[in-house]
Amino acid sequence: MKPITAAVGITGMNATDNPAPGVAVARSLRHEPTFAGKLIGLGYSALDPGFYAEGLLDAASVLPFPSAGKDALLQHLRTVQETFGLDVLVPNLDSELRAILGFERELNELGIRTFLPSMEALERSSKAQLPKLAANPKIRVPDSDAFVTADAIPKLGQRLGFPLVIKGVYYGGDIVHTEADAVFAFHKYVATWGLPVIAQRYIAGEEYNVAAVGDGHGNTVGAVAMRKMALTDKGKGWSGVTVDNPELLTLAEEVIRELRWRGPLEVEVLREHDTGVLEVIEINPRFPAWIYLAAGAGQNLPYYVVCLALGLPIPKPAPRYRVGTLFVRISLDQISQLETYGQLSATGNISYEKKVQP
Amino acid sequence: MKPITAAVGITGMNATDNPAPGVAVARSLRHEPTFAGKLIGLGYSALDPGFYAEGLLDAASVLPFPSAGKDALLQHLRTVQETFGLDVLVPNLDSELRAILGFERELNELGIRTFLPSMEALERSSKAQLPKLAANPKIRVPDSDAFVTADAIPKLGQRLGFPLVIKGVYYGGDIVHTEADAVFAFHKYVATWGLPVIAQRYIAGEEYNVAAVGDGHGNTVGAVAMRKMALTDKGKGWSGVTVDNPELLTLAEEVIRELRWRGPLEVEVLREHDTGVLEVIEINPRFPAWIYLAAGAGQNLPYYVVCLALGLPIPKPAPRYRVGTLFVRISLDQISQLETYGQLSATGNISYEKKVQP
Amino acid sequence: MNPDPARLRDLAISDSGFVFDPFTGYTFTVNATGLAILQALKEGLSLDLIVRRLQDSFELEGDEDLARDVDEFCVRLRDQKLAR
Amino acid sequence: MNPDPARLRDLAISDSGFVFDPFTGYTFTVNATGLAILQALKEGLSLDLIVRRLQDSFELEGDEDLARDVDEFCVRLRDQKLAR
Repeated sequence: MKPITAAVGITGMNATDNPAPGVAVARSLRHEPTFAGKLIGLGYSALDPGFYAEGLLDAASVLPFPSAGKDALLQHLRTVQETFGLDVLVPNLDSELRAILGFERELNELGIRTFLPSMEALERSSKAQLPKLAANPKIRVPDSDAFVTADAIPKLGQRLGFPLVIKGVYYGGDIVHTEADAVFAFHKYVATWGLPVIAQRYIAGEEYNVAAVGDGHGNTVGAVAMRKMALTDKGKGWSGVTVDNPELLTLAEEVIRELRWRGPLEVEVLREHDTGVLEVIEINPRFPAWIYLAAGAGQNLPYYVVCLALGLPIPKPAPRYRVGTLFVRISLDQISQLETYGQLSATGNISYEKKVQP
Repeated sequence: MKPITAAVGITGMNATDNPAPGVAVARSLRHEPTFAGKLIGLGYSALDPGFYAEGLLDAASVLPFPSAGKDALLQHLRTVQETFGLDVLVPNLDSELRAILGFERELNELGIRTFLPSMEALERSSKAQLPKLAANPKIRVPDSDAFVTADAIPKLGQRLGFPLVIKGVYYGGDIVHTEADAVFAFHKYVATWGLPVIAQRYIAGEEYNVAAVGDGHGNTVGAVAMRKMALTDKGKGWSGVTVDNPELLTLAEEVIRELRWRGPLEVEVLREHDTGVLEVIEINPRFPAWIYLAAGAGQNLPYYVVCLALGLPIPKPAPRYRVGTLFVRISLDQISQLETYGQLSATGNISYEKKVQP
Repeated sequence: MNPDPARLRDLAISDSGFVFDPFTGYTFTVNATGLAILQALKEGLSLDLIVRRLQDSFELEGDEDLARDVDEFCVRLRDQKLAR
Repeated sequence: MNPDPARLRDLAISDSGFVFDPFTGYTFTVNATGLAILQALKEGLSLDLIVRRLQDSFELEGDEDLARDVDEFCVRLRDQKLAR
């Protein structure tokens, strides 16, 4: 197979204590022997850890904040393309997706390819719309409701019972045991992510996560299932292991079929403790932060997304991933002189390639 | 200089989202060209991230929990020595220090060297005793008090004013603005770290941290000063830069002189915003998690501690560290097959050296 | 107790007593007795036969301890949903 | 405004306008005007002289903007404790 030489822009370089997936996506591409392209790291802060990962990126750029509007973002991506080249864009943050879908055509005209879901599929995967997926009898979803004022909580509590899961529209979820705690969580998520807030019925069970890629026609390109083995104080997975549960994969495939999902997603599933029944508790419209595990286990989903964006063939079916492959996250201090930070702060752009003096 | 071939045991391999210093200490030793010894990682969980850091450790061992008592710990260290060799022990957790100081003589008899403070110096550096250091006119410490019941809070609030800093006996600190918040923080720290809890006068200023090593005779072997540039949601430093403020270093030297400190420590200093006056707000009786920055900036303090433990000469004075050296922490997923975790879980010990078949 | 033969067959068991269930992702460790019980269950032996085999393999203080060991072990298997 | 000459001398200033104060560890960025002001201050020039030099170096719309720029910049220096 001919090596890929495209320049790939990857957002979400903030691999902090609660990491975005960008660094894992970049490492997955570097992991693939047939990938010989350029990687352009994109983030929102000159201190994003991915910008300092030696040998990972060819160039980096600090994006305008979402509050600057989507035109500013598009204009910036145009500049990135002129400066470093940009053939493919892989966004990794929920909060970017709507803006990018909004100018997908303009990106395509510029020759910047993406492989993303339709706006309709994105809406249907949202926390607020999730329960409607259960209209498909093969997909079970815990009862839930989106709400916009704390006044709704008593009724929701009666209907869904306590404990109750309160979730922010983009990120986060708390298990609350009282109305007062639910009100507190409501205000916390409004302050962080805005409206609506979602109340979801609590299910006692074991959580599994499936990272997968859909082809946009209802087919699943690949899927890797994982169980978290260690959590941070914040409840985020810090370690996990690939598992072999065909029902889990079938469920993820059904979600992709139902939504005709195009591109990466993560399906969060609870396996009810007493019955073993699987319920979809969340769909994330992007790769999870742990996606490097997929590449490590032999099924390089980020690489397939880049291939698909470029219209290149991918293995069908995808190679089976190795069950019992572990990831253990580590935090490491990267040493840098001030130049990288200085240039990113002052100009917003940096190339890591050694410049050949003419 | 002859390369060091000693086997060094390093605790605190839990380089998680709120990392212990062990991995940074191990990386510092690996960083040093004249260190050719073995590194034995020590932790309390088979999933400690340091155990999965490729090329970092020669062997690893899961220690008995502190609740098992210090005899169990000593016995375990003996086994580690028999299994892998153990010439030097560098503990990196506050919670281990008292136990280890308690059997320092036994360790010495086994040929396991340490380079640690006296029990007296350790007590004097504790949060509860810290204000007494201000008896030395060269050391300013914010007024503070250790207390054991929430009833003490109103009086403490009157004396020290609000906002007030409430600190756990080992880790953590919250700025509270009301008595109610102080009570809440008190109970939180009692539940996590036990009694006493410390109330410290709040000072508006910029925080600096100095990592240093004392020789036990009042002299400072080396010291590196740093300002945090990015914090996690929990308020922990995720990035920082070395600074050139001679007063800061002089203050750390004075603390070391006053306590005749032996071994590693971190002095946390506030520079009062209006006056520029420096106040010692905390002393940690170990290296900080960011200690790899010292090695990266050219002053390898962990290496000096190992030299001193072994009675080997160190450069006097220590080389100047490079000002403007940055650290940016990153979280990365390490891929592993189940064998490492399986062996650590089942046996508690693992050697990473490739076994030569006879 | 009703062990689940398919699930038991899939278990990855190391000599050191580390067990990984690929279906659930659960891991646990067993001692030498547990290891022997698990291997016998994988072979489809009945509990009576297992106790007898263990009596032959290990130097034991008394029958009661052994029967209790096997019972306790079965509870753990049920916790792991490897038996009903 | 009283710039602190020693502190200003120690500043690390890159051509792109990135400034690092090794004493405090503060970093900040300045635009082309700010960079010129900072370099002039390091040379010990008075504010009047600085404004005149800037008038020569940059194509400007009017004196007022420039004086305001210099003023604003001095406020920033005071924030960074590089001037009193």
